[in-house]
Amino acid sequence: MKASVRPHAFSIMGVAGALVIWQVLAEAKVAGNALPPATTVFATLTTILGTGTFWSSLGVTIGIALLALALSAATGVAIGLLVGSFESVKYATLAVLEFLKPVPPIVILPLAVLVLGPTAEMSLFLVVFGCLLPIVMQTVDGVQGTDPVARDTARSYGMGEGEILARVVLPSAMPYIGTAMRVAAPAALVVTVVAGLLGGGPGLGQNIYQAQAAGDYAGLYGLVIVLGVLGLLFQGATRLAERRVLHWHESYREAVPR
Amino acid sequence: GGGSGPAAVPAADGTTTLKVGTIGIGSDAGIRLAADKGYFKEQGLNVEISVIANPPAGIAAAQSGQIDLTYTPSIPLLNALSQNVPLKIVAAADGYKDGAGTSSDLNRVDDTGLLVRKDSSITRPKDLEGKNVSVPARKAQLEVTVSKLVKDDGGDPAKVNWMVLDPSSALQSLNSGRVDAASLVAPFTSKAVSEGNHLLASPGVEFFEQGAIGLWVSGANTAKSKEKALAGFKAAIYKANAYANGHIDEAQQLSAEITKTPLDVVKSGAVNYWPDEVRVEDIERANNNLADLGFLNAPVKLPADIVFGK
Amino acid sequence: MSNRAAPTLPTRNRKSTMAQQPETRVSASTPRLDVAHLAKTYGSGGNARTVIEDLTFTVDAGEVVCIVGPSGVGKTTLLKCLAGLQPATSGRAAIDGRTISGPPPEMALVFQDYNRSLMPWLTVRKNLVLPLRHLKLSAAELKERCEGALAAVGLSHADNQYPWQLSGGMQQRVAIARALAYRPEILIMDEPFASVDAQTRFDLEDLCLKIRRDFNMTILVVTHDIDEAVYLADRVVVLGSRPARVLKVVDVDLPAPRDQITTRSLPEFARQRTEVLSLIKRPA
Amino acid sequence: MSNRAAPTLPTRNRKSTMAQQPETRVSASTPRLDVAHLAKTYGSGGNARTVIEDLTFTVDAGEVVCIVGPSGVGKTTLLKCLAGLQPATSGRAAIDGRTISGPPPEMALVFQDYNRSLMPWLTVRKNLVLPLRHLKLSAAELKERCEGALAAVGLSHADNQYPWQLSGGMQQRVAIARALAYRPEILIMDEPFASVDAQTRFDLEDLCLKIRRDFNMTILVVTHDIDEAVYLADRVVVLGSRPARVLKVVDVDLPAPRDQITTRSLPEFARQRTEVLSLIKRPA
Amino acid sequence: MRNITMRNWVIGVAAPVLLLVAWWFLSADSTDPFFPPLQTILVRFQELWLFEHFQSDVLLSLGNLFFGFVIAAGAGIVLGFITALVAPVRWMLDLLIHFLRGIPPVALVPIFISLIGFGTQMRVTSIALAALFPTMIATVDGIRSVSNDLMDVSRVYRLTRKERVLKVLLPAATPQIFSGLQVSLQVAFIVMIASEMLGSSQGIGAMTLLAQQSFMTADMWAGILLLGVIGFLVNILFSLLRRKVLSWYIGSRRLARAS
Ligand SMILES: Nc1ncnc2c1ncn2[C@@H]1O[C@H](COP(=O)(O)OP(=O)(O)OP(=O)(O)O)[C@@H](O)[C@H]1O
Ligand SMILES: Nc1ncnc2c1ncn2[C@@H]1O[C@H](COP(=O)(O)OP(=O)(O)OP(=O)(O)O)[C@@H](O)[C@H]1O
Ligand SMILES: [Mg+2]
Ligand SMILES: [Mg+2]
Repeated sequence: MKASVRPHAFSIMGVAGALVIWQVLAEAKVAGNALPPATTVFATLTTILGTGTFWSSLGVTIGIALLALALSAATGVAIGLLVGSFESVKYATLAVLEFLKPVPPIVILPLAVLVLGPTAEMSLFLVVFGCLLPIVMQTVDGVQGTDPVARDTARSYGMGEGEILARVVLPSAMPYIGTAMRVAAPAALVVTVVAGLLGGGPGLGQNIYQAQAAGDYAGLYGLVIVLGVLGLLFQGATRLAERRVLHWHESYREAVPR
Repeated sequence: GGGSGPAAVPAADGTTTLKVGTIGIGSDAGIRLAADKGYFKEQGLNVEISVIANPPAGIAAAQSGQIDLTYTPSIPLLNALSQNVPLKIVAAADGYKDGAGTSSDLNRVDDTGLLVRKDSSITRPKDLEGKNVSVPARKAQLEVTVSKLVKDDGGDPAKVNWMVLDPSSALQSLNSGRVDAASLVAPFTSKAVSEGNHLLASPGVEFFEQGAIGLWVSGANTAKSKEKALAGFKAAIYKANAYANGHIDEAQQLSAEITKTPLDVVKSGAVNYWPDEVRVEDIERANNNLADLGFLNAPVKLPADIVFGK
Repeated sequence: MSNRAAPTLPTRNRKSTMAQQPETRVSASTPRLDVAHLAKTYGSGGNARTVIEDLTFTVDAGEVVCIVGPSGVGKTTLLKCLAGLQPATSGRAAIDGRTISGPPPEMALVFQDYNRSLMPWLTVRKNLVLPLRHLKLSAAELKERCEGALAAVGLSHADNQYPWQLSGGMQQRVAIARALAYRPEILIMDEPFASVDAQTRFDLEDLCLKIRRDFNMTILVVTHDIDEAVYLADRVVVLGSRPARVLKVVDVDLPAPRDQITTRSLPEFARQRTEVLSLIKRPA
Repeated sequence: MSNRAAPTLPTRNRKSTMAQQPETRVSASTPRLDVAHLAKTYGSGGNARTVIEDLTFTVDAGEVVCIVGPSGVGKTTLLKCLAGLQPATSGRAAIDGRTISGPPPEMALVFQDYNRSLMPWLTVRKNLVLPLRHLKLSAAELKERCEGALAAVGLSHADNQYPWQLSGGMQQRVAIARALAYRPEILIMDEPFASVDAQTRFDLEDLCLKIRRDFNMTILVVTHDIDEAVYLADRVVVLGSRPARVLKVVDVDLPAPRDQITTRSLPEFARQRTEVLSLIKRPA
Repeated sequence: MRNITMRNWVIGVAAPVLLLVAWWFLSADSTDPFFPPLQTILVRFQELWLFEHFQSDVLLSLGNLFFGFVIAAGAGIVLGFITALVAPVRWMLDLLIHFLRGIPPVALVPIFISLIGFGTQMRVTSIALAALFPTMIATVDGIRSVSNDLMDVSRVYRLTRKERVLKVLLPAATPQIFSGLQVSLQVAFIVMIASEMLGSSQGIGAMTLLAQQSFMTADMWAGILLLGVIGFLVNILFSLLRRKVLSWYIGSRRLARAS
């Protein structure tokens, strides 16, 4: 019992230590008024949390991120299955996918802002652009990583191509898709914020931009803390979802006596 | 670009909704007054105001029909027009009184300012050559207007190191010496002065002299499809502008709220002016200045019907 | 011990081969499985690799035949050709005289990599049901088949567990149960009892003999273990050297029913074992 | 067949046990490995799991001892205790009378999962060299040891390949070669020949006997395969039921040198086999 | 077999070429202010990046990216090792790291601007700090997932602590470290662009944003194209490095898959 308490104690010590260092540095004015003390930030944060605009921004941010995530998951998996199943489709798209894969959405942000304006649609588009390709690529990997023995098993029992795709290939690709989603979920949040911060899209990103532009440093730090917590929650939620869906996969199996 | 919205169909109660983007500056008091005083309602309008990051983003949104109207100074508008973005000027949002350019106290009429530290070696615009000067955005109003100051003073604007900084970072950087001069907009001009800096020049009024600067602009498609609503908007805005000019205290109170600045800082700065018309010759003057300074290859050929309802 | 690895026209040859066989094994007048001059080359051009060059043997209905041979000789490849998963390069493999061109419905295959052939995302029962779906059976029949097969391998209690929650031997039994639930007439198993402990191995071997008895299945088993081959088989096909070819077909004449302790201590058992062993030890 | 599983004070008891032993095996007057009342419990509190309860046996210098027992009984756990990788919960394991508390320098262990015990980023030769680095050998000696060990397992040609480029049997031989290059006095191997084909298995078994002969090593082998245990061992320790305990220590009296074909067909071999088999088959 | 490989090559090359040709011709007479002709874009690309701004903007951006990433990689691996091997440090930092990782790196840029200013230091610091976490976390995960068997082998053969860290843990964790580095590289690239868009008037990101804000869409497209190409090339360089360092891992994975 004792041994399991210790990590938590250290963890709390770590957080407390960081807060104290922050407070001391801020009180010492090492960075002028650009580094507000932790106490001020948390006070400001409480006021921010009391405003309706904050909560609607938060809602918009989460809404955009989730909607875009769902869109990219649905289309990404479909495209991935297609690309992974047919050699010719794979080769036809290979060059384009490989070129676009390392291009982050921030690169096309100016174009998106120009065409779509500083709107939720623009944010949505950027997030989908950012999440779609990793999901496609991982799905393709998953389809191609399907164990040939599992495939042969299905074939030897006379299962049809469609049935194999739905009942063998897709489940085998799920761990890959899960990995992609685990990466994509926080990324969706990040891109939503970036779209607001740099492109003026609605949500917390815009609030951060405004706080910064107005020189409201306490508010700026407060919002960044909110984002950190939100990021933690997103990570936790995707991990949980992945664990539920992929409970059978090696990395999630409960310890089994062998 | 995206399609235009459906033709304005009044809601059941007869009101039409207009989506308007602003950048959240002091002169927004005009549109706020129009909303607060019910001038929009009188015109059968329901105006939804949202904040956009910067004028170019607003222009993009307006042309694509994402919003119906946006605030923009004349310079980003001219930039956009030079690239064949189809836009219409609906109404004036802010500007200078006729004859303001010859006023004795320029900093009381101009909400933009070029600031240097008290002890700075920079005493005239020409001294900016080789120095770091902050602007909120490149090739936008402040860079253009300060460039004109430098050029008129016999200097070369190309020799200035322009730094893009948002106003609060700019002010902080000015105080800490990371930039040598900062070009700012109210209320940061007054803030800067109150923190002990020196107002070197008022670039806005020296460039524009008089007339409308900030404009309410819509996409050409919107101007066609929502003609009646925009006419109503124009009427309401001008009514509010007149009211604002007549009730400066009330307007400044609103400005302080909008920009989250203490009222006394607002009051110590320039007094906004809300024009009651847009004159093409004022726009043309800015147009020609831009071309003179080399920001445009040649003056934009303004369409005859650039100003809505003229 | 007759070497039956030579027929050219399987159906005709069949009868004469049968006539030479005096033993009273469960058998039919037509060969169940017929492999004639089978050859298999992987790849083509420069990186072609001939794994099987010319393989001929037959399996009678109701017979248990074991195939032994060194690692990498092509045993798995042979089974894949028989199961219709790989096309033969030349020669032919036939069931009841029909050339095999795709997975034959009357056959089930238990793979060498049992843990890769079970779907880890399905419970044991659902693994059994998976290949039965397209047979459009009634729910009652589905249930009966699964329960019957699981009972046969002694895993009735594990039907709701996932394969990876089971030990290797249990997983192997699930793979066998899946084949049983499919009710094949011909069961092919690829090194089914490798790397399970001795006790489980004995149980599985006896299960294999029981299946043959109860369902009159035709069973073909690939194994590394010579004792196992002799214990299980009516005949042992000994493969040698690359490309694979039949060294000899050894007839095993041990009395039924066989029993792990008594059968294995028969002098006849030791003799048969030694014969196979020396075939394998001998440099090919 | 004397059951040597009962000494309480090993060193004293040792002599009396030796006195009962008439065979002329390579032996020393002190026991090399001494396991006395060893117990091992994993975890603690509610999820404690006693794997070994009370295990006692000894291994003489230069002896080959095999341990057989059902899967999961705790054979690997026992070896880990002997290798000093796991502390015993009670009782003791000793080398030459010294209690084992950490990995003893005179011992090498060949792991059950050979493919997980080789470093995949090192070539075969570098895998062999890795444990020798801190011995500060001369370059010439390093080279000699590696080449000798690789030659002994017949892998001289593969020294620049990566383990994953080799077959399972070859990987296993690399793991054995690594142990040989380390020149241990005591070699412990955990199911070293599982899932390799019969031929390779025979070769590795013979290699094991050769090592013992050439280096006078003390060898302890865990195996599933009863034939293998009887073929290799001077004595077979039969473990039974959970928690693990010694069912019997079977003395194997087969003439040296042993040979795969002749030794395995001796009636004495069959008798010893059957004895171990019946110990294992019997419900514990 | 050979025929199929041939066909795949043809398809692989033809598809993107067709796409570019289609873009060229479909956009040739475009008057849409936002979608200028491809030709115009390419002309501007050549004018802008190949000569005029190569030194002042392209090299500057790439230099920042490189230094930021190298600092992040080095610090991430070292910190990752310390965190993984010293349990109290790990417990202490665990929550903090995951919290910091949750913050979109771009959101930190305004903070860095206010703390450090807007010069090259700010950009390199922003890039380094933001790119640190993926490598660090991957290193920790990589070390903690090194198989017990390998550690047992190291103990049985009595490897020294230094050997265990450098000869066993480090190579065993490299596959995961490289996945972390790959993410770090992506983050570094994003923050490079963001720090230019928010901070200064120099660099490719700044130029592209400026082009957008002054409606010079051909310039903006040229900037997007350049950033895309850089992202692509940097990724290729990284893949080459990875292939060299992890040849054993890639080879073994390929074999495992093939079997
Ligand atoms: N798909 C394939 N493509 C190319 N070569 C293959 C393929 N599958 C197997 N081989 C090769 O064919 C040979 C025979 O392989 P196979 O798996 O049939 O041997 P095996 O007798 O089953 O061996 P084991 O006893 O180890 O299971 C091997 O050398 C192998 O490398
Ligand atoms: N680290 C551990 N923690 C808890 N339980 C363990 C641990 N290692 C092994 N066990 C348990 O101890 C028992 C014996 O395991 P061990 O690996 O020693 O068996 P084994 O006899 O080597 O089996 P096999 O023949 O399958 O290799 C098993 O039930 C296993 O689940
Ligand atoms: Mg095989
Ligand atoms: Mg074990």
